[in-house]
Amino acid sequence: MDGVALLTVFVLAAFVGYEVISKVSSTLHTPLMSGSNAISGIVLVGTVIIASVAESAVAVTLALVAVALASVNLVGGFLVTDRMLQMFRRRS
Amino acid sequence: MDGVALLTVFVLAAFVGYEVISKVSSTLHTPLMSGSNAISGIVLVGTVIIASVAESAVAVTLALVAVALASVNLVGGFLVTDRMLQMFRRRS
Amino acid sequence: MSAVQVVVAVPRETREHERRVALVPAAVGKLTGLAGLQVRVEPGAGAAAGFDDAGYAKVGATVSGEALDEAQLLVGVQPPTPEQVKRLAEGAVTISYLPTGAELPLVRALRDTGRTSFAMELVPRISRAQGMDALSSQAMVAGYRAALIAAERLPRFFPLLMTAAGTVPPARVLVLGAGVAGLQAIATARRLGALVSAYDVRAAAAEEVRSVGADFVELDLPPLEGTGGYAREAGAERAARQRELLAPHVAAADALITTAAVPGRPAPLLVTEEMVAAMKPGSVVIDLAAESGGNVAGARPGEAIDVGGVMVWGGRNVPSQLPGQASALYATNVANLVQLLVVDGALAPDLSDEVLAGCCVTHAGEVRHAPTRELLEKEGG
Amino acid sequence: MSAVQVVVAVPRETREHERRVALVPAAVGKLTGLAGLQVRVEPGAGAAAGFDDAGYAKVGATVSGEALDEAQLLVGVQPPTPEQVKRLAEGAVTISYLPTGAELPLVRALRDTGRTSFAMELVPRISRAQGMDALSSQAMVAGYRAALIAAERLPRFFPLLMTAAGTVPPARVLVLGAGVAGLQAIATARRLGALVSAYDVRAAAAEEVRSVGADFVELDLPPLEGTGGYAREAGAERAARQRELLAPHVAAADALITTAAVPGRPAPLLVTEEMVAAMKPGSVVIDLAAESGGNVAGARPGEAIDVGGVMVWGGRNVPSQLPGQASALYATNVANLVQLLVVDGALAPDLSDEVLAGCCVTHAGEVRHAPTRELLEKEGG
Amino acid sequence: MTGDSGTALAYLLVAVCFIVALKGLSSPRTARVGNAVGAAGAVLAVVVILLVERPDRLLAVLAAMVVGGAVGAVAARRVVMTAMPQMVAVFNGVGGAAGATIAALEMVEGTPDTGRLAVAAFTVLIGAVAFSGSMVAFARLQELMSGRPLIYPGARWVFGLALAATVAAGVWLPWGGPTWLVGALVGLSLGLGVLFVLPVGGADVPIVISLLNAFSGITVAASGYVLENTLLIVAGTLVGASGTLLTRLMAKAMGRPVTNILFGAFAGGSTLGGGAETDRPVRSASAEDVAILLGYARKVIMAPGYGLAVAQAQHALRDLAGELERRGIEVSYAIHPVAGRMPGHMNVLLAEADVPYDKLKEMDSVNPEFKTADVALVVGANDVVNPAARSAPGSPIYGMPILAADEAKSIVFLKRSLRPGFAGIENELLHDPKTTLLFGDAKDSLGKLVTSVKSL
Amino acid sequence: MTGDSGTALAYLLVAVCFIVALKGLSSPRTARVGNAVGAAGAVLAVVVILLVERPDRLLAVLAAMVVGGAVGAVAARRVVMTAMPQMVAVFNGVGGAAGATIAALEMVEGTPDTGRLAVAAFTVLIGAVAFSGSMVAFARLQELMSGRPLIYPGARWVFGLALAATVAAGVWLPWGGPTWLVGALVGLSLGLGVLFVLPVGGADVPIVISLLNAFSGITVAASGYVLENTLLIVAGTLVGASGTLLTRLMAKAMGRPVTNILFGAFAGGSTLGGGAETDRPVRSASAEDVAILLGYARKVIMAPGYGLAVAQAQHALRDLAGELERRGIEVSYAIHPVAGRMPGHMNVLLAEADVPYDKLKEMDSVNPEFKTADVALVVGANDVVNPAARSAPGSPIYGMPILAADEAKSIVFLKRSLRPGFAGIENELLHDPKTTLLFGDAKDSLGKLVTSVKSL
Ligand SMILES: NC(=O)c1ccc[n+]([C@@H]2O[C@H](COP(=O)([O-])OP(=O)(O)OC[C@H]3O[C@@H](n4cnc5c(N)ncnc54)[C@H](OP(=O)(O)O)[C@@H]3O)[C@@H](O)[C@H]2O)c1
Ligand SMILES: NC(=O)c1ccc[n+]([C@@H]2O[C@H](COP(=O)([O-])OP(=O)(O)OC[C@H]3O[C@@H](n4cnc5c(N)ncnc54)[C@H](OP(=O)(O)O)[C@@H]3O)[C@@H](O)[C@H]2O)c1
Ligand SMILES: NC(=O)c1ccc[n+]([C@@H]2O[C@H](COP(=O)([O-])OP(=O)(O)OC[C@H]3O[C@@H](n4cnc5c(N)ncnc54)[C@H](O)[C@@H]3O)[C@@H](O)[C@H]2O)c1
Ligand SMILES: NC(=O)c1ccc[n+]([C@@H]2O[C@H](COP(=O)([O-])OP(=O)(O)OC[C@H]3O[C@@H](n4cnc5c(N)ncnc54)[C@H](O)[C@@H]3O)[C@@H](O)[C@H]2O)c1
Repeated sequence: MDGVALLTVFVLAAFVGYEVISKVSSTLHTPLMSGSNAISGIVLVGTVIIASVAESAVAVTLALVAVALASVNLVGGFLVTDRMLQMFRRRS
Repeated sequence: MDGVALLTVFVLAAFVGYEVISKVSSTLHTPLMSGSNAISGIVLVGTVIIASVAESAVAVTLALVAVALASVNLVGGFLVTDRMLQMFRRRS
Repeated sequence: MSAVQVVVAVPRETREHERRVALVPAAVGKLTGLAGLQVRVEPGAGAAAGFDDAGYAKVGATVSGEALDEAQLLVGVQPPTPEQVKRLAEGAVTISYLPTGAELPLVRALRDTGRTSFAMELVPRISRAQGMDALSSQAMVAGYRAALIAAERLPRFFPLLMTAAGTVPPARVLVLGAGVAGLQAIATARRLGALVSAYDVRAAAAEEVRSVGADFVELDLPPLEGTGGYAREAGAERAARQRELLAPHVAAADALITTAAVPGRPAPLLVTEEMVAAMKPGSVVIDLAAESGGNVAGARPGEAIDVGGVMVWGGRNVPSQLPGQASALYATNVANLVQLLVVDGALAPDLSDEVLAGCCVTHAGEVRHAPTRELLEKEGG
Repeated sequence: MSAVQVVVAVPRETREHERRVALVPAAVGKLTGLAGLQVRVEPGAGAAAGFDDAGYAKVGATVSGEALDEAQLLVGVQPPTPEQVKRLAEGAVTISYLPTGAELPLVRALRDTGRTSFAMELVPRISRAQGMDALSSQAMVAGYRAALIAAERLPRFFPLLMTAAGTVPPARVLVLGAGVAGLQAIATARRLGALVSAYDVRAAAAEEVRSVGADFVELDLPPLEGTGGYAREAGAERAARQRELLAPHVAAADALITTAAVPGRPAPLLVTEEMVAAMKPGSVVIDLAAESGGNVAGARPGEAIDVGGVMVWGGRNVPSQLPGQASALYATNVANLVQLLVVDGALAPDLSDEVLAGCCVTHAGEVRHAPTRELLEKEGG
Repeated sequence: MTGDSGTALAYLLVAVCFIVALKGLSSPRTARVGNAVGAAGAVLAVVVILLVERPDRLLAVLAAMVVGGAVGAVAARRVVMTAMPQMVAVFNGVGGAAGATIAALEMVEGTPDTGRLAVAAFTVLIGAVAFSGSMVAFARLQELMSGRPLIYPGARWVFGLALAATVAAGVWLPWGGPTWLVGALVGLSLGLGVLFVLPVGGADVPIVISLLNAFSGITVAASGYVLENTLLIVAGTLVGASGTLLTRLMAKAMGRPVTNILFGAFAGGSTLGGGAETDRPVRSASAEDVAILLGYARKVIMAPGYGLAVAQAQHALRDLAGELERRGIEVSYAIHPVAGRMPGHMNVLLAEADVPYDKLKEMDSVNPEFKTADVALVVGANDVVNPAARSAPGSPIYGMPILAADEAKSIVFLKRSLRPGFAGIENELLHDPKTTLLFGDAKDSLGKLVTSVKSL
Repeated sequence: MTGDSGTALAYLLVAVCFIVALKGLSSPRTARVGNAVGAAGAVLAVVVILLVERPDRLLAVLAAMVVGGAVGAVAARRVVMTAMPQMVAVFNGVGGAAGATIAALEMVEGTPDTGRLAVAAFTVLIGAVAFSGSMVAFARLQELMSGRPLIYPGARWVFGLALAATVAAGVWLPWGGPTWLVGALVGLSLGLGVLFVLPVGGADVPIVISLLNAFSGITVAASGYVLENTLLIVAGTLVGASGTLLTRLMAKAMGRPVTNILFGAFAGGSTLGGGAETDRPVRSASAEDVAILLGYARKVIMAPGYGLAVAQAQHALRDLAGELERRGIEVSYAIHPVAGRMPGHMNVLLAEADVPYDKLKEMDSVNPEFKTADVALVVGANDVVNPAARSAPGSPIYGMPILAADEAKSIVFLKRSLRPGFAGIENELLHDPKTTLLFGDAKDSLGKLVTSVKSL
């Protein structure tokens, strides 16, 4: 993929992110922050790739640590967001 | 650019289009239709490219017709939209 | 003023308790200006309503003791006397209230002298005739007064008030008969903060009652729809059943206002003496129908009597309690009717017009109003 | 009933025009229940207010002609007579209205017999004492009545009504003095649909007037703030200027309601005879301050007089017009005060309490209320 | 020809302009600016393509552009307001044609791979349908052709066959189909577009235009794929996505599913005979539409009637008036003397809602004002604005003076149905072309209007 | 390693899931479902990377994932509600660290070109800042460290120097800097993060976390660029864009510009000494916040006072109650006997607004109800809910019975300022941790609340 294509993806994704979030009530700020934080846990995919291609032992170790860290972020992020959102459950 | 990248661009652009238009009042439907129609006049860029690379005389002629048609769309579209929108002008 | 101008005469009302006048200066001005009529007013005609002779003179009326003599059009509130009728010009027209059942001698006189007479209470209740509808305009006055008198006479607050010295509960007001007067009474009582409920026999009444914000008392009785938007008289059995069903509502009320009527019939008896007796001491009953027989047993027109601690106030010419504004409203009704009668400056009633046909009692030596004609025939002419 | 129970006596009010009673059965129940007192009521004490003796008996009061004899606590509406005071027990306490300026002999009697007396009108106007604030509760009654009487006496509609028979313009109501009674009068007149404006000298009044939806008449005069939330008396010059500035507002009003007062002083004269004369014939003036000197020149308490076509109605014991509910409110005020006096079933007024200190007139042979003491001293004890 | 990265960046900027333009168009407040941004983007694109890319045959291209642009500009300036929809259809059609031409030429002259050929075939198909469909839509709106849906026996078979043939040609082409097939594909697709639009009912044509608009957007995106041009992809996709959504929104506003509108006529000709629905047409609208009408007015006169009382909507009406006044709009209440069911009924209600007396206008004083009012908002009233009082001798209201609501620039009725009022007679004003109906209980409708006006 | 197009499509699907998740999170109604969709996307991504891509060292990777996942899950389950913000900070920090690690390893071991190296350096910088900054934020929220901004003489010089050094390292690296520079860059960046967060005031830390969240999003996007992985680019950009906007929104909700929050402390230590503002802290909120509080309550008790009358907001109050009731919420009005300025003041007002009498509750009957109320909405009242009446002998209201609004689960005051009421005494309840203030004229505030509740 050439640079401009990646930039295009970047710009469009930025628009989507902006559009989707604008006009959110401030009471949802915390769950939203936590939810978007969980999404950034997808860096896990990158860490796995790196762990797979790493050469030196140090690099492998570091990469595996990164895998673990990203997993913390991904799993913990979604779970903690879900817990926060239970507060907003609507009675029937 | 590979296919998936183009697809990604496509998906993201679709999201942006959808997000931006959702919840529009029906009184704006006509100007919105006309405005988005004007945007599709950008096909002009494509017609110019084709006109530039066309080989046979028929192809060149057709391409030039396409250039003219696309120009009609682009110029007319934006102008007609603007006229419609004058109805919504806010007095000061 | 040319010689051919139609002369309109406004008498000073002579009936007891009548404080209104048929034309107020503003209406006089409208007639002389728009319809080009000449207006003559008896001295002191507007005095009781707060309009002095000078005011009439200022808008171009002639104030004169001979106002009625040879006038082509007499406009009054109450029906004229046969003597007054005689003073009018040949073929003259009269406009006034004209309760024909109670005024048969007058009707005879009108017929026999060839007068054309219109009864304000017979103006059809259709939308286009509303400007001439004195029943509505005067019922509005009566309904407002009824609620106000109830509030003033009741030794309690109307509104709910929660205070440091305790909570004052709102008064409960029950209105029976939700026609024009009843609705106005409801609205006025509601404004003062009372808890108002109402009952009426017409099918449309429930929605109308709710449209002024009160509760409708559902009695589970079939509606009694008459003609022309009016109610029909109830049979004895249904009337008794209605009273029975209303009894607990009456007993719970602090103030009761009744306005029920059926045109051409005595007012229905809605509340018996026992029902009044079952009300709390200190309660107030306002019977606007007292003059026409009374909705409440024992109510006497123009009097406030005590029935076991309950005050029963009988209405008598209630609109005369706001004589100025009631006259102004009535005068507008009359003026609108006059404008319908006058074509190109001349009196030319078009009796094929639904409105005029409806309210014409006598014309050209005939009684045009069928029920009156029948009454007269029954009495032998 | 043990021997040590405090005996509370409720006399039958004997002053003319007084229809209230100091304790209604509900309040008796509250005192006997909560504070464990014994209540004795004179026969017929509540009759004028609609409470019969049986009702008192039912909540445990003793109805007896000797109710006052040896009672430790007398609660009345109007001040007791010196004779009544003598019948009470040694060191007894009295609670009632006690306009000390007008009742110096009584104050002397109370002082000299060692009674402790509390004046309801001296209860401080602070938030925590509102439950005992009879001035407020009775002013609310008076304000409501004032508006209602104005509406009932005015020969016009209060509300605006646009009808087929013409438009009835709304009545203009002007309220002078926007204390408790004035605000209630404003609110009531507004409910009926009148166009209401009001004036008062206190700085907070403008906001308060607007808070009940009326217009405030800005006169561009400095506010007159007294102590305790009350107004101060105006100097002669300012008073005259105020009258001058108010004149056009008064002249434009269909109904004028005045409630201005300054504690311990005669009511300020706000409206002169000329100002009344400049009002339209048929207008109505309600002077709630008529008893204490009158805000309106010529107003006579308890009478409705005609001043050049304007009806001037002077209030006299207006709360007695709704005797039942006025009594209930007053009784709650009294009961709340009694609860403050009774500690562990015994009468033990804590005169260091701001509220009791404020309204105590005599105690232990002394006059505690400074202005009264000064008055007495001026008169030579 | 894939421009260098400067050009690509410029194109990205153009795409961003288009996004901003669409964003702007979604609210009346920002619509004009948005459109201007879009136009600026278009100008930038043209500048880049002409000056930076410097195509061959520059002069010819320039000439074609000038001619086309001039035609577009003149048409856009000249067209009367009421002909806007058909103008949009034409513009849309020519855009689709341009896209189809690109793809056709690329197929014939270019050397694309199978995938790209497939996309090109798709582009031709959809672009040609957009073109011919738009032209039919134009002809019908312009009344060059009957507005009635054209249905003939076996219509659905014909359409089905045409569709099958077109798709077959489209599929065969990339997998080795002969070059003449391109011409066949173009012809078939054009026919398909005609067959597609002919059976649609006249009133539904605007929805079809919106759908064809989405089609031409997709054409552009697809031709962008063929040319590997991201700008075309992004712009086309934007138009395609928003056009699709818009089509759905418009169908929803008419209360019908899209498929019913498009293919209803194929389903046995049932919409053919039924003329009943256009017998006494009324125009109903959503609260949002009415809110825009009100929110962008200068002067609004409210005409309340008995329905206001029935709905007890007096508070809601005052709220709406307050909201409009906050926007600087002049609001007053026209009180007909017999509105409601008792004298002064409206006064009682509006006083309760604390409407200041000076906002209430008597009939005689307000009637001359209607002429200058942008909107007459008739809230639960009927008889008191019924022009039959002026024009229908013999009707029970003939001769009664009425509120001149019909003289306002537009009239909005809030009522629950087309049922008449007290007098029991039909109200012509409901069928006036200037009239819009917002059906529902007055209180609910007013509540919605307040919300919608607030969010303008 | 660039997966085949099946993988790429799967990644695209994951990206769509994330967009849907963010969309859902923007409204309380859809937030939980949205989060679940996001989680599903994440699971799909993991499945694809493990099963389809089959990386080398699968077991080790799996083990690392299980350990990390378990730690995350346990932490997420265990954390108490009030510690959520610091938990988010930690998660955010480790995410940033992971991204920085990827880039660092790619720089050391990969063979990227200059451009990619530059991006990788940027990734390391920003990821490391996100990590160390988040850790400091965590420490402060967890009270492992003082909540006060840490300011020392010359702080801005130190920060400026560190920033310059870091940037220099970042710039040198791609243009031929030695490998050890990578380590230096990591170290410098970590230090920079610490220096960045230390001077921020305790109450502002959540905003910094949000900003660091945006940073880690950008880290992910940049590492996606380094790895040429669109999923990472899209997901990271989404987070970066929404995080940036969120930071601005949060700062706006606090009424302060972002720069002031971040760098206020550098500007001369002015926020250091000023303890006045935390002297009597109150919590104010926007109408949207209060609307959510109300809209998701089961039972709301309104306590109106004199301010309602001053604002003439009775109609607006009734509107709000109606809106809440439409949502099935139980609403009643607690009428204190001395609320307002005349006996029955509230009755007069609420009757005018047509509030049914049976919704008005006397103090004695409503006081036991407050315990079970989710929200006590105090509208322009003050003295009548002032607990000083119970607890402050000598105050002019001591002994007066008051509305037990303080017993409700939360209390909302609508008033214009912190000024006291008639009695002129301070109201402790305004400073209660359960209390939220919505400043402004009661009528305006209620109008906003109606709109906001409607749009929930
Ligand atoms: N003022 C008086 O003293 C008086 C007395 C008696 C009779 N009248 C007569 O009453 C009529 C008054 O005219 P008008 O225009 O006020 O009333 P109208 O002609 O009776 O029309 C009222 C309209 O309101 C609509 N409506 C009813 N409930 C509604 C609701 N909940 N929400 C929305 N709309 C509702 C009805 O249409 P939908 O059913 O389609 O909703 C109806 O068309 C005149 O004919 C007059 O002569 C007046
Ligand atoms: N009921 C009676 O008969 C009577 C008579 C006289 C005195 N009082 C006394 O009045 C008090 C009544 O208590 P309360 O709680 O009702 O009133 P309060 O204690 O006087 O408090 C009213 C509050 O409303 C706020 N406010 C004023 N205008 C506002 C507006 N436009 N929008 C929003 N808020 C506004 C004020 O705060 P901001 O300025 O910050 O906005 C003030 O704190 C008691 O102390 C009582 O004793 C009562
Ligand atoms: N179209 C118009 O322009 C117009 C104008 C005014 C009134 N009206 C209609 O005319 C009708 C009569 O109004 P009105 O006030 O003159 O009526 P009215 O004075 O004849 O009677 C008063 C009310 O008493 C009711 N009533 C009769 N018998 C009753 C009984 N046994 N129990 C309870 N209630 C009983 C009637 O239904 C009526 O509502 C109403 O329907 C009103 O809407 C129409
Ligand atoms: N805190 C409480 O609990 C409480 C309770 C009730 C009343 N109050 C306050 O007590 C105060 C007095 O109320 P009130 O009704 O008993 O007063 P009041 O009866 O003594 O006087 C009535 C009104 O007349 C006004 N007035 C006096 N001189 C005037 C003049 N020359 N012109 C015009 N107006 C004049 C006064 O300002 C007052 O508002 C008010 O401020 C009220 O808010 C407080």
